[in-house]
Formats: sequence, structure tokens, C-alpha cells
Amino acid sequence: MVILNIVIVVFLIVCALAIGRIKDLLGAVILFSAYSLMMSVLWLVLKTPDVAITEAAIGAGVTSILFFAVISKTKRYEK
Amino acid sequence: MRKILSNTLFIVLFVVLVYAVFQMPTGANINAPAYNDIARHYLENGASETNAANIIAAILADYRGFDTLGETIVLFTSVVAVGSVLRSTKHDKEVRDHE
Amino acid sequence: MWLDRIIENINYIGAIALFVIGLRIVVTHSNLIKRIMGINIMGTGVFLFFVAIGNVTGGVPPIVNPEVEDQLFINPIPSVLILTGIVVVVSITVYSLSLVVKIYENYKTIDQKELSKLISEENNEH
Amino acid sequence: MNIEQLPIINLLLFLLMALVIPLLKRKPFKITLILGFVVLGLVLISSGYLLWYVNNVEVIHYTFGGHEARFGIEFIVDPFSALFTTIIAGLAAIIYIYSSGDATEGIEKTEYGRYYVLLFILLMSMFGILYTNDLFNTYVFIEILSITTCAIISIKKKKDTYTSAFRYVMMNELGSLSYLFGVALIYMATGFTNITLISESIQNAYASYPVNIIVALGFMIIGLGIKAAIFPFHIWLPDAHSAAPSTSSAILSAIVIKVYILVLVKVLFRVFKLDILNEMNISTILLVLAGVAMIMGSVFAIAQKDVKRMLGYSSVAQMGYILLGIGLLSFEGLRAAFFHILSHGLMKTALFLSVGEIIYYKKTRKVNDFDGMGFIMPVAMGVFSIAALGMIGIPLTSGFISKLNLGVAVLDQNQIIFLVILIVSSLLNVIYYLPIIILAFLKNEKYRYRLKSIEPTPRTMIAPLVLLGVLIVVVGLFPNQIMIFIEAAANSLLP
Amino acid sequence: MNDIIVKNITRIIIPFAQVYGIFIILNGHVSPGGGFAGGAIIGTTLILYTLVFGREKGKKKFSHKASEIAESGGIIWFVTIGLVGLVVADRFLTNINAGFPEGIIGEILSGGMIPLLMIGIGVKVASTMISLFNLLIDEGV
Repeated sequence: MVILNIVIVVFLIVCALAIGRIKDLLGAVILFSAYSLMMSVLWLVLKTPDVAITEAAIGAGVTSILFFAVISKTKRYEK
Repeated sequence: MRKILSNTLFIVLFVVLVYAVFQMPTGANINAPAYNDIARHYLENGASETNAANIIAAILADYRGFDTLGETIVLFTSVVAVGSVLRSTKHDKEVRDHE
Repeated sequence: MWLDRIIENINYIGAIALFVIGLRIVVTHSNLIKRIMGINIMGTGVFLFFVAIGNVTGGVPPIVNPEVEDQLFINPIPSVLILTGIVVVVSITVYSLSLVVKIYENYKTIDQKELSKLISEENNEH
Repeated sequence: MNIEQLPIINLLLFLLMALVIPLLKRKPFKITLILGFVVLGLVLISSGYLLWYVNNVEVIHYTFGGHEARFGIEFIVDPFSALFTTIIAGLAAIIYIYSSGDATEGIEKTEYGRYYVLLFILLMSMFGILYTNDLFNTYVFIEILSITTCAIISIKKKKDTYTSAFRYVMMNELGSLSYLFGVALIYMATGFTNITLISESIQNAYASYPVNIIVALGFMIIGLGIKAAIFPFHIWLPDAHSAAPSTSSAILSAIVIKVYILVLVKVLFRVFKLDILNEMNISTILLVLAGVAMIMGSVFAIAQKDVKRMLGYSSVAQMGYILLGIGLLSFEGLRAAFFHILSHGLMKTALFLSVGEIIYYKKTRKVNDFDGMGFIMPVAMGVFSIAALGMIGIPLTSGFISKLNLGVAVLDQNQIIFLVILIVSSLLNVIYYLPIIILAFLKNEKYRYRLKSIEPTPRTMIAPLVLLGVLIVVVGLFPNQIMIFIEAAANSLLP
Repeated sequence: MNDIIVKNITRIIIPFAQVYGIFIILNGHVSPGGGFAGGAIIGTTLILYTLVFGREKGKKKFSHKASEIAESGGIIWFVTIGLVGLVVADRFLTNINAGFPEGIIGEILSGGMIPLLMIGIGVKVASTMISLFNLLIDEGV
């Protein structure tokens, strides 16, 4: 359990750093979605299933869709 | 140059915060200061006082129900705010004509 | 010794790292959508911090089962607080996204540097 | 139904009013306006009654759901919260009357409904922030407040409002999350979110984990400082306040940033208490920030050509005055700060509303175009002059009393240097307010011909302006009646 | 989107997802979940429907008027339940003391006002999510 916890935390940090670096916004949103999903697994590891369900539905689901919607209306690549 | 400076600043902030946290009894056990009599009260009497098996739901909707009301208001506000930004005048007219 | 301490506090360290990374994205990035993502990352950092406070090794989720006695529950309060927090951050995100759509419509860019340039040019014209 | 229910009923009245407005969409808009005015009047009466009650009978403790305060959420109505809710309700009523005279500059007709929905939710959240005795509940209300404040800026559908609202929302969110991080650290060290319980156990926590408490306090000061536009964090304010519609600017500048600084007061004096603050020497930090804000805000204001931006920077300087009073950590300082919150609220409302009227009719925001305005719009310009003289600190206005009090408080703590800064800042105020008044009343040839084109101003816009002008003078002449309540409020914060 | 596979799969999935969302809302007080999670799940199914079948059809399923009613209604429902407590037991948002049925711990019909509040929150969150999405999609283009 501890090892899983550490792996997830490292994954989250790497994801967050990658979101900062990547130039393709669509890729950033996909990374963000993966980040949220991993976050919800982490909530499960920390035994808060309520938060896990909410994060999976809201963070990984709704927020990502809204980001996609906005990117489809604006620019995909940053300079 | 500026980039290096700002990055150093963030790393310093990180180190300071980690140092602050390391001063705390951070072990995930029931001796932590946060696991005090209030948390115990919720866990022991929460279910019998509210008759809900899920303590989190009991706190969310009963003990701290007012927070939840505030949260629904945040959602309502966000709809109104987004509507005020995005809904163009043309759209409003269409809706009115339609009805 | 040090490694033990880090492993023990990995959630706190992760939370602080996410908070600082999010802050860095918000402050230094010039792309507006990236900055909103930074806010979200910062938010999850704070939430992870909260949950880590409530965590208890070997505990179970606080759902009472009358038939089982003597369970060790985790602290329920942080979970409740961040359930509220998650929804709040989503509302802020949506509102700022709507502003980004409008900014793009008006200025045809979502880059802070180009935006400042355009605005200062406009101010000089008047 | 007894008096204890009044605070929650105040909140619910605002909330239900906001929810009713969309349902009244098909009816004439006048009905909404009258209903809103009735609600504001009721809340003003009830908060005035609460103010009298808590000062003369007892402090009200109200817990939700009938749970003990430690388990549920608690409202405390004491002289402090009762006083400021009354002030907010009063100022909001004045601004509301003004805004009903169809002078909501720059807002389209279709957005009126949404504007008032947001306005009432904004008022509700401010009342909630002041009443509540729970740090996390405060966070929820702060988030409602920040999203509504941004929304009443961006509701004016102009290019520049979007960018300034975006910057504002980002800064706001940084502030909120910093505040929440501070709450998390405090929760980690003490295990409470209720302010009274935290203050009981924070001494022990400070003895065991000093670094943690210092970091928590730092995060909370920075978070609330961003929102209250304390000097190094003020960069969003001039843009946001000048881009917003006039009534929104008045609300933002006169009320909203004050609410954040009141939260800061609550955090400093209720949560951390004087012992810890003195040990950490917070006083010096706050005083230095205040001094810099007082000078720099005024210096920036002088350089502005846009009158609303100038008023925005002047707000930054005035927040420095309030922070100076708070940073002294003494009874006199708090008293002066609270009085200045009231008098600056009155004066800034008057300034923004009169400028709003001028902008509405003359379509100009440049300081240089104010020549001869005193003859074209005597009432608006007259009230502007009274308020501007108050800002400078001329006797007979409320601004003079607050500066006098601040001077006394500074001398009491032997901080002579800040007396000098106070005087220098006042002189800087003279530099940017006085020329406008002189130009407006003495230089009249250039724009004489415009005299005919002015339509008669609606009475709903004139009346609140006159009322504000009178109030500034009355508060300046008879400060003692109000000082009773302010001293009670300051006393309730100090042991 | 005119892909028959996507359309048919969506048609099959949506009822299940919605039932799951309702299950999560109604079981919020006995198992993990609650109004926010369930409401968000229902909201996402509605968003999915709009994405696959287009804006016009989505509007028919969940009109602008319905979402407006659901948004104000959610809060009014919440406040009404709170006011029951205020009138009966002298405190806003009182649960058992205000006479809400207690039930037996662990069954769906328990917890007094908690499931009622959860239903209100669920409806509110679902309608908020879909109307926010619609607002973002409708604009401009």
C-alpha cells in the first residue's frame, strides 16, 4: 500500500510538471484528465471513497470536458 | 536569468513548507492533533444522532449542512456568472421570442 | 532515517509539491488556459494536504456497520471539507474559462504577453 | 420566532430575493426593484436592531441544527459583526437606490436581472463572512464573494472588463487557496475549525510547533492581503475597479475590500490573539506594509489621467491607513481603523457614484475634462468635492476625525515616523484631489456650451448623492454617537 | 457526430449511467457517494448525449427552462427543508429533532433529512453541469 501511494504521488508530480511544460493544450488537458483520475485512485488509497467518486466524476469528467470545449473554441497550440 | 531566479524562489518555498511540516507529528495515526474529541464524537455518536451510516454524509448534510448550502449557492452563482459573460444579447432575444 | 521520514510523509510532500508547481504555473505561465489548470493543480494540492491530515494507517472509511465492533475509522472531517472544496474550485474554473472564451473572441489570442501588448497599443491610440 | 433567528433570516432574505428575481422576468422590472428595496430595508432594520441588542442585552450565539458549537457551525453576532453588517446594509441601500435610477453605466438591459441576482448573493456572502465563527465556513463565503465580485465586473460587456476580470479572478483564487492552506495548517496543529476553540488551543500548538503556526499565519495574511489589495498585492485593483460599472466600483471599493480586511482582523485578533502576534512581531510587518501602501498608492494616483483609476489607487492608499490602525495592535489603533472603514466607505461611495453620474451624462473619464463641471452638474460635483475634501482630511468631514484618531493612535504607540507618513500621504492626497475641484468650479469657459445638452438627472440618482454628502459632514460633526458602537466593537476583539 | 456505433453505444450506456447516478444519490447516506458525485454523473450523461446527438436534440431532452427551474429549485428545496427545522425546532437545518423520520441505520429510508437534501443537491448539480456545458458550447460560432 505504501509503495502504491509513493508511486501515485510521484506520478502526480510528474504529471503536474508535464502540464507546465507541454506546448499542446489538448495534450495538457489529456494529461490533466489522467492526473485527476490518478488523484481519485489516491483518494481511494487514503480511504476516502466519497471524495474519490466526486473527483472521478467532477475532476476527471466534467472539468476535462469543459476544458476541451474551450480549447475547441480557442487555440490548440501555445507559442 | 529571471527563470532561474523564480525557480529558485519556488524551490525555497517548497523546502520551507516541507521543513514546517516535518516539525509536525505527521504520522498517520490516531495520536495526531487533528484526531481529537470532535472527530471521535462524530465517529461514535454521529450515526446514532443522525441515523445515517455514512458519517461523511451525516457531517456533510447535518452537522455542517450550512457549508453545503453555501456550496450549492456557489454553483448557482457560477451559472449566473457564466451566463452573464457568455449569453449574448442575441441569444436572450431568441429565447424570449421562442417562449 | 531520512528516507523513512520522507516515506512516512510522502502525502504531505506530494501535496506541497503540487501546491508549489500549481503556483508556479499560475504565476509564470503566459497561456491563460494553462493558468487555470495551475489553479486546479494548486487546489488538488491543498485537498491532498487536508486528506493526508485525516489519514490513519490501517483505518477504514467512516461508514458505520452496526454488526462490526471496534473498527478504526479515519478522520471524517477533512473529507467533508474537501468535498465542498472540489465543487467550489470547479465553479471558479468554469467562470474563468468563460472569460477566456470571451477574451479570445475579442483579442484573438489567449497569451498574456500578446494580450498586454494589444491592450497597451489600444491605450496609446486613444 | 425570537431574536436569535434574525441573522439567519437576514441571509435567507437576500438569498430568496436573489432566487426570486429570475421568476419575475416577465413582470415589469420596477416590481423587482421595489421588492429588492423592501428586502434591503428589512435587513437594514433588523441589523440595526441587532446592533442595539448586542450592545445593550447580550451577544447572540446561534448554532445550526441544534448541535453544540464545537460540532456544528456557529454564528456569533457581537458588537463587531453587528456594527459592520449595519454599515454594509446602509451603504448597500444607498448604492442600490442610485443604481435603480437606470444609471448602471454600461450594463445592457437584458443583464439587469442577473446584475441584481449577483448583487444580492454578494451581500449575503458578506453578511455570512461577518457572522460566521468558523474558518472553513468563512472560506466558502469568501469563494461566493470572489466569484460574484468578478461577475459584477465582467457583466459590463466591454473588451477590457474581460481581461481585468480574468486577472482579478486569478488573483482572487490564489488568495483563496492560500487562505485555505493556512486553514489546513491550523487544522493540522489544533484539530478545530471553530474560531473560539482554535484560540483556546493555539497557545499550546504554538509552543509545540511554532514554525507551522508562523507559516499558517503567513499564508493567511498573504491570501487575505491579495484580496484586500494591501500594497504589494494591489496590482489587480486599479484595472478591476476602473473597468467595472460605476455602481460595482462603489461596492467593490467601499465595501468588498473592507470585508476582506475585517476577515484579516478576525484572524489576527480572534484566532491568533495578541500574545502570539507580539511574539512574532507581526506588528512591524503590518506597519511597514501600511506605510509603503500609504505613500505609493498616493504617488501612483497622482500619475493617473483616468479618474476612476485614480480613485482605485486612492483606495490602495486608504487601505494602508486602515492597515496602519490594525497593525498598531492597540485599542486606539483598532478604533481609528474601524472609524476609517466607515468614513472611507462613505467617501469612496460618494466619489464613485458622483463620478459615475458624470460619466453617465458626459461620457468622459479623463481628469482634464472636468473643467467647469461644477456649473454643469452642481450636485454631483458638490458631493464629489465634499468627499474629496474628506479624503484630504479637512475638518468638518468624517475623514478629519479618522485621521485625528489615527494620529492619536500612532502617538500612543510612539511610532512618530508613521505620523510623518500620515501627513505626507495627506499632502499627496491634496495634490491629486484639489486640482479637480479647482478646475471644476473655477474654470468654466471652455465647456459652457454644453450646458444645454444636459438632461435632468433622475431623482433616484440625486437623492443618494445628497444623502452621502450630508452623512459625511454629519459623521464628521458628531462622531461620538457612532464612536460608542465602534469602541464596543474594538473592545470585543481585545481581551 | 454521425457514427452509428457511437450513437448506439451511447443509447445503451446512458440509462445505466443515469441509474447508477441515481443510485449514488439515494445511497449517499449508507455508502460512499452523495449528491455531488451522483449529480455530476447524471450531468455527464446529459453532456454525453448532447455531444453525440447534437445540441438541438439535447435541448429537447433538457430544455433551458427546465434547467433554470432545477437550479433555483435545488436551493429553494434546501432552504425549505432548513426552514422546517427553523419553524419546528427553533434552529435552521435541524435534522431528527425537527421530526424528520429516523428509520433504521443502514437502510435507504433513514437519516432524516439527509437523503432529501442529497436529492436536492443531486438535481442541482446535474442541471448546473449540463447548463454550464451548454453555455460554453453555445457561445459564438
